[in-house]
Amino acid sequence: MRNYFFRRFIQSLFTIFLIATVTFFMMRSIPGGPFTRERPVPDEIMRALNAKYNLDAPLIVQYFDYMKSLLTFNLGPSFSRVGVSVNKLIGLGFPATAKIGFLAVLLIILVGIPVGIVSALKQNRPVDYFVMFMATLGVTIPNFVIATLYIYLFAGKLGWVPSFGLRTPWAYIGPILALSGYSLSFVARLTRSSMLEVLRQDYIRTARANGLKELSVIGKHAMRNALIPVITYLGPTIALLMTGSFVIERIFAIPGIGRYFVESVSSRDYTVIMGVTVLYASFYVLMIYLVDVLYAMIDPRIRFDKEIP
Amino acid sequence: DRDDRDSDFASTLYWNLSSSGPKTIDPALNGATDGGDVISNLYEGLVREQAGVVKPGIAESWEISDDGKTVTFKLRDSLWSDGSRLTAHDFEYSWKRAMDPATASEYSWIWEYTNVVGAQNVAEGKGSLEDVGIKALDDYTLQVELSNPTSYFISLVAFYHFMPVKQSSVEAGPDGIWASDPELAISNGPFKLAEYTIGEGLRMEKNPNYWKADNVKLSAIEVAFIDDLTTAYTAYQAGEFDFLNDVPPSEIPRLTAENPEFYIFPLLGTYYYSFNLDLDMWKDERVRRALTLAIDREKICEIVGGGKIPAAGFVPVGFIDHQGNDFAETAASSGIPTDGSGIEEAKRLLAEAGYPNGEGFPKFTIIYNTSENHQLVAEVVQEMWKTNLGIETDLINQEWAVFQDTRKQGEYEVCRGGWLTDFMDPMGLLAIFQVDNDYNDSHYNNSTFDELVSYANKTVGAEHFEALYEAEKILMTDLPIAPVYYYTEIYLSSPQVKNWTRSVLSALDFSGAYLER
Amino acid sequence: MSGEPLLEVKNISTSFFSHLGEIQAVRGVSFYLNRGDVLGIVGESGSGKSVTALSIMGLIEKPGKIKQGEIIFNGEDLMKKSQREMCELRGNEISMIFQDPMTSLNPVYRIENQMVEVIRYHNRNLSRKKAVAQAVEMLRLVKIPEPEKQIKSYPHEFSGGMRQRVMIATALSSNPGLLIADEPTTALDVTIQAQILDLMNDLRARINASIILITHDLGVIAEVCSRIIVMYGGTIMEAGNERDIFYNPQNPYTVGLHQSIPSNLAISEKRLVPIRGTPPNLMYPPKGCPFSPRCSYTMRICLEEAAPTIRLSDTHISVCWLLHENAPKINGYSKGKIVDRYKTPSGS
Amino acid sequence: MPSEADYFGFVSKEESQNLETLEKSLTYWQDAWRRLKKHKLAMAGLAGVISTILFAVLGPFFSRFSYSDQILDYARTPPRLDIYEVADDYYVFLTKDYNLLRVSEKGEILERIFDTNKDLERKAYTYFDARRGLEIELDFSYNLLPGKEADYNFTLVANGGDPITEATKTVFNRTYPFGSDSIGRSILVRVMYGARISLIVAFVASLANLLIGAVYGSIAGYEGGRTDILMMRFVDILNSIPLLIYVILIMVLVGNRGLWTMIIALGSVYWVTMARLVRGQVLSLKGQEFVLAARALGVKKRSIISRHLIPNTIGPIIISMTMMIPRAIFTEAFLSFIGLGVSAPMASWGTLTEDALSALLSFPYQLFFPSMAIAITMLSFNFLGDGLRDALDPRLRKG
Amino acid sequence: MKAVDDVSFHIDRGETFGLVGESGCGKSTMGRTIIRLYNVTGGEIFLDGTNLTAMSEKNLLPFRKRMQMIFQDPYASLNPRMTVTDIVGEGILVHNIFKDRERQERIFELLDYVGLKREHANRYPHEFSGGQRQRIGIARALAVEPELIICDEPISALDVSIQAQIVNMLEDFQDEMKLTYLFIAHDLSMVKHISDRIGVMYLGMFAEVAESYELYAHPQHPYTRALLSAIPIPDPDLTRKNKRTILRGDVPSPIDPPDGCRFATRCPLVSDLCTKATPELIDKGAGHFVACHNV
Ligand SMILES: Nc1ncnc2c1ncn2[C@@H]1O[C@H](COP(=O)(O)OP(=O)(O)OP(=O)(O)O)[C@@H](O)[C@H]1O
Ligand SMILES: Nc1ncnc2c1ncn2[C@@H]1O[C@H](COP(=O)(O)OP(=O)(O)OP(=O)(O)O)[C@@H](O)[C@H]1O
Ligand SMILES: [Mg+2]
Ligand SMILES: [Mg+2]
Repeated sequence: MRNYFFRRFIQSLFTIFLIATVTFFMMRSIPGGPFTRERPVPDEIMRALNAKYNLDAPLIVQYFDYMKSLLTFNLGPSFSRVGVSVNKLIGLGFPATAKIGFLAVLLIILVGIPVGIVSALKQNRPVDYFVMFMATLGVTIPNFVIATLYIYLFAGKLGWVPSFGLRTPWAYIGPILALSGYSLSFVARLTRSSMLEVLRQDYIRTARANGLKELSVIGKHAMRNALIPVITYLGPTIALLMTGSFVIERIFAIPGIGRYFVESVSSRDYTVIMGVTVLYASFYVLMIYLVDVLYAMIDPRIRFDKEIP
Repeated sequence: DRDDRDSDFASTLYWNLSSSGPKTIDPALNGATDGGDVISNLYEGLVREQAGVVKPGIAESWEISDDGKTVTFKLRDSLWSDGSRLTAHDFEYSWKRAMDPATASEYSWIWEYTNVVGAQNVAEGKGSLEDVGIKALDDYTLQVELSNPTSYFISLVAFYHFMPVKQSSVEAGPDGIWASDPELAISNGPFKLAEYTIGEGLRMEKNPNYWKADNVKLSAIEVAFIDDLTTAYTAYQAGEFDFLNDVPPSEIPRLTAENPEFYIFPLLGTYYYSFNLDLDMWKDERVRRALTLAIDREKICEIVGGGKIPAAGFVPVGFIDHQGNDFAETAASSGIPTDGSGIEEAKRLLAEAGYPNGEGFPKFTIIYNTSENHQLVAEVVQEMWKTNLGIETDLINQEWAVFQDTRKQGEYEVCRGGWLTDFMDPMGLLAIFQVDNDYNDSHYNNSTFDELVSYANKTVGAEHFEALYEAEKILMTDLPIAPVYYYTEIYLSSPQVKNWTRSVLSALDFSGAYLER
Repeated sequence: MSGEPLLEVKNISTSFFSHLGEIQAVRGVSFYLNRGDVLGIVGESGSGKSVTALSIMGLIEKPGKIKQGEIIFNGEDLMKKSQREMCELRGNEISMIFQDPMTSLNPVYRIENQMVEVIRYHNRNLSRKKAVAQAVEMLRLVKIPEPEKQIKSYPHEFSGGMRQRVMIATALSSNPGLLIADEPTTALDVTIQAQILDLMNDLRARINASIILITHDLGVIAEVCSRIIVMYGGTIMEAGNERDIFYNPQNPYTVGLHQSIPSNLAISEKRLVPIRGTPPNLMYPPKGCPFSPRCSYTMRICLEEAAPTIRLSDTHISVCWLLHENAPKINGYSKGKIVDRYKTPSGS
Repeated sequence: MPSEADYFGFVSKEESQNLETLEKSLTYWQDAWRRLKKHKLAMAGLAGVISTILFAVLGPFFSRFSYSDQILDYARTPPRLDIYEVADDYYVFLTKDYNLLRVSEKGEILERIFDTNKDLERKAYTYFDARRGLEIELDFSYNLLPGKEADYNFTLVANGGDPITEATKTVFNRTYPFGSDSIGRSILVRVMYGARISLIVAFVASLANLLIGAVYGSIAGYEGGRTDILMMRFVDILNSIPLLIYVILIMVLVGNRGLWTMIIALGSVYWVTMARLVRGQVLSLKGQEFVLAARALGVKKRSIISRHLIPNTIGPIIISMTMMIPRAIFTEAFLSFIGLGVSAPMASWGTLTEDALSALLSFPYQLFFPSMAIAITMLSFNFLGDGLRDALDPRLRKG
Repeated sequence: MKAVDDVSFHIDRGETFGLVGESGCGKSTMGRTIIRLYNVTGGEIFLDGTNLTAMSEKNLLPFRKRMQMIFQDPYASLNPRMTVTDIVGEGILVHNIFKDRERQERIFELLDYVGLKREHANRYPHEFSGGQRQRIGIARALAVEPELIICDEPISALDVSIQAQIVNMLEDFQDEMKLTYLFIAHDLSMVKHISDRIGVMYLGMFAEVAESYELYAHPQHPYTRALLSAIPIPDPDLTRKNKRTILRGDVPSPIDPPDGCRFATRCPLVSDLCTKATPELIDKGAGHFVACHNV
């Protein structure tokens, strides 16, 4: 097993590399470039720009150059933000994004899972119906509506929170809620469903027969067995949340990196596209890896190898 | 709680730029209005244009030789924000830097229209900087040689592209970063850069070394980069901003009616649909005219809101001809009706062309780049063509860069187009329909038109304008495009903000603004 | 025999409400158990033994429900107790060994973890180290090889018998006053089984604990039980002490059970004699005696009416029409007195 | 009545055994359906889904407008109209943009009364109905008074009469029950047509989720080893390349063929969450004894996956299927934003919602109705999904 | 680790080979290895002369029909989401033995055989008692009409009456179809009844192999003797008087078995030699093999 995870780790690094490669070539094969303007840039300037940003070399050379600099964690200069390096862009934006993302993750874990458990324990009772109803609304109402309404109501009408930015602790509430809404609901539902499954198992009966308190039966014996789908979902979601959301950061005017995800593609800011993709991919691959490690830790019966025991 | 943010609340202007932040605020490199708005408050060119009036800036005065080919600027004694002296050499350096392909300024094409000797060659990588007709004769005299007399040259140098930058700053930081680095960004305008946070905002503070510093009342300007219009608007209503560059589109009609602080300014640009003239279906000019006449431009402007002006021709209102008349208004007589009054004629023309009630006319596609507004206009136009002419169309939207590509490749039947000019002459618009112009996406090809425009480029005064009037008339006869409306620009400004102004080319100017709090 | 009753089960009925209908798994079962006694419950598979045990534990889960009855333990009615109070009892004063050793251990925790948890749960001031030592000791007692090492294993790494022994060790670790063992030794070889039975006996001797031993191995019953209940179709067919049931069975069903066992140690080429037919469908239990469709002596009344409880001696009752005074006399079956159907037979 | 002796007479074996009742045997699906029928919420959900489909399919036949019909003069009318009787039996309604519409007492919009003069200084507009010679003067300066002293927003004066400040009544908008959008199209009709697109999207996304996601995930999990690694790394790559680039590429490669390209784009990326969830479950299931037992029987891999593993992951499968539906609906909107999918003026719930967002402050009803449509559908799907899950899980049987 | 060490034996067609032994000694593992559910780490398996040891899953398919297993754990080996019909019918489906109607009939028939009712056909495993579950497992194994059945404690969870039914049934089948059984159990009286030959295992190795009659009549290995003496007799007087050989001492770990005889730690006859040399399985005549230094 340990060997397996070591190999998986190496593969993870390789996966990041693959993702970067695929993104690189896909990105370069879509129309438009960083200097596409309404009024076409004169040839000479284009040549100068291309030379300046190393876009004049053959694609494959550019690719190797990029990969080389990637190895030294140098993500290159942004094309659309003159004079700013992608490293700097990420360095500046990441703290805000990560703060919001981390708090959203906390909220999802601390609320989504317990709520799902309670719902499972009270299956088909009012509490359960209420929770599931809210969870459905949570996924139905898109985050951009939640965010806009929130600002309109709490910042505009009531003036309880600032309407943009992260200037006071209160300002975090809106972005966190909007960011976590969907996943929170998802996690609550997943938890409920797998809890229901686990609660019917014989070993839960054993735990009860041994006189364990409900809290310990649920919290220890049932929880762990119910966790597999939850962490499966949470892993990539954490990566997603920690790297920000375009919509949320835009609406709440948070100076994070999430907004670069869409912006950079629209403006064909190649290095930024690569930068945020690699960042996300690293997070994502790390989380996926952790999820697999957690699988093995949670459930000793899980085998990743081909042979079925 | 704004007071906590800034002790100098009473004299600090809170302004949202309504963008996610300018790509650059290096005058030479900038190509966008958001950057331009900031630059025009940080820097000052030889002249400053306010609401169409050209006023002396760093140049105390200027002289134009009799042949109109030499312009000599007399500079005043002024300082950079760091206290060092600003000289004509700075301008020479800045301008040459701007046109130098090595600088890779997106705007370098503008040098073609300046008619500065040798500048176009340099910009196209053909000539050397030495041969350019820009020379600092001494610290306070800048001489510019033009190849042709150019009537709009003086007003043009008010444009941010022609603002001075300090060589030591530019060379201190790598690749344009200097401009947004408060340490390095040395400017000469009413304000100087105090803080800059990517993606968040910037702060400008009064520049005590500005030559007209006495006039500057604001002690600082806090600029936010919020691109979500609803958020910014909500914040404005909550009193967090004094000034917005844009508002949510659906609020515009109401604001127009109700709010005296809501401002609409015409922009020097036109929104139109372009016919792909390479296609047989558009060979018959009656068809093009029918389609153009079938559009009720006034209705569209009412729907779109924001005081858009129904377009009777291609050149928008706002250009004054040699006689002091508005070019567009004068040309309108040869233009097209802006309301639904041309529909009957349109039907007739279409029938004459062999498609009574649109029968037999192939279904075609209208392509536009993704935007709420473009979609709205396209939907309305589609419906008008359908109900007025019986012509069926499909709408397709494309992501911006893809759209550029499609249009450039000519893989369309009808596509949306728009053109804004950056200098105060109808030339800037009409020239795009010259056959070899990069932006001639209709592939319009009329040699008489081309000649007229070229002729206008070499002349001033009556000759110049007459040629342009003639060109406009030809364009409105041939109709390679169907104009829809003239662009406008909107601002929402708190009543507390007084005395702000803007240039006709759309640069905001807070140099004289003050707050009544 | 020894002492006052520890457990009295009065007329409990437990059903499962499946979508197809009500499965009446236990229908009016009453019995009692004295301190220090070992009560054996035998009966065909599906006769409701496990459900009876689970009912006592209060572990019947949805869609099951105890419909009626009283369960008096130590003078208190368990049915009236809250979940919390039941928790205090379970695993402490009453322990249970489940029938399915494979699924009854939590697959994601080590054996050690699961045992120590229970041990410390009921003895809170025990240090973890001591608890582990105790767990290891318990495993050693149930003959798990190298318990110090094996305790670190996960359940799926154990064989069926080993898991069963873990269950036993856990249940015994709290020295319960009442131990319910549901087929505890099915997966064990006889030498180990003997040792386990010894262990239980030891528990009884040490703290005067009572044991309910559910099994179908009549040999085991014969060896350790002082009282025996024979169940069939969710009801009690016969109850008595070991002599009554083994030497004087007074119910055709009990007799049938005896006949099904391969004869002892003799070399037999002859076929076994099973009870013909299949147990009743508890969704639609027969109106009369549940065994009537399979009985060799079915009378009309057996099909129509539930059999009465007939007392044969102080210790011995049987639920059968055949013992009714009006029934024809059959060899080997005696007649007795009808007692109230749902009264627990007193005495012994 | 038999005699006592009869009672105690022995009966034949046949007689004693024939008493047992036999029950009809049901297949798994019959059984599940039977259980589903008993699940009230699930049936409510099913009814909701069916009525949404009917709404989408049949609704348009009953409306006089098509999704693209515009009446520019009737733009931006809300579903509820405050109408003012300015002359005898002459009712008007004033839009938020200060367009004056003549409406019937019942709430049908009859015509627009055009303005003849707009005095922006005084905040007073004049409208003139030439046919009736009725001049109506609107003074909306009250609306703008600081601190708003008047308890009304504007006054209407017809032919110099008394100023009218209060609405005569509030009626439902008969012409546009859900209101009209910014170019005078019926939101109701657009929501109906939008349902077609969005339901197809929901359906396709669910199908892709199930057919690709669940199968892919279970194969990866069951096969394990190298297969698992390769398959999951593919998922990782698919998950990590920016969606925008991916769809632009699709659009450039295949062009926009309407719904189909969108379905391809959506279907090809929409199953990754499902695949991961199912894989996780399968990993922990595949070592269980019943799988072993199936292998011992010689059950083929495909059947082990479809008969043994997938049914045991039905919980996460159904949840992720239902939860992904709104995602899909909004992703469709995103795709059409980029230019993939159905093009304007056809709209989906997603695009209707997104387009209405910027108008939220002044015209919330434009957002409300499509959002409600999504919410109702989602609730229906979720109830149905929950019911299905319960029905498919024998251990969760309710009494 | 090795659960089963170096075990060689053969079962003749139509024979029942009983396997008894210590719990945890590797009986289940061996059974599963034989039908290739576990991969073999050493040694070879032959069925009817065909070597199955390294056969691929695909080629194994026809053999899957020929050999079946009844699992020790009645519950875990039943898919909780399948009804009894599906579970029992699966094998029939896989090997295409009966079609539709006939299949259903066949399933009912099998349920009848194992003492379940038709109306159980639509129920799910969790609704059954332990013994009933076991019967489902048996029905499943019988469904494909195999030639060899590995019975891993098939009847230990059953009550005596159904045990008898099942054993009779297994015997009937054997007679009818020349079935071969590997019968794993620890209930010696039942094993003795059904088996032709019996192997006694201790810690993954055979202690004694003999004809069943011979083994009972003349048990030679001390472990066998202990086993026999420990059988509880369903007769209270007898059993309580009976002297059992209670084994003392700890059970050594199969992970790290002691040198020499593995039974040495618990053997009443232990000698010096026992702790040093591993005893060979020696033919004591008439197919009676014993691995003990002291006999
Ligand atoms: N959860 C359940 N749902 C429905 N029926 C059940 C459930 N649990 C048990 N039953 C039914 O209740 C009856 C009694 O089961 P129980 O487990 O008590 O039998 P048992 O006597 O312990 O048999 P065994 O010796 O086989 O364990 C059986 O017919 C069984 O089908
Ligand atoms: N997955 C596993 N991982 C590690 N050890 C295992 C695993 N499965 C079984 N074992 C070990 O293999 C040995 C033999 O197990 P097996 O199940 O074959 O025993 P058995 O003879 O069938 O016992 P029982 O009679 O109790 O069923 C046991 O000691 C057990 O601990
Ligand atoms: Mg039981
Ligand atoms: Mg075993």
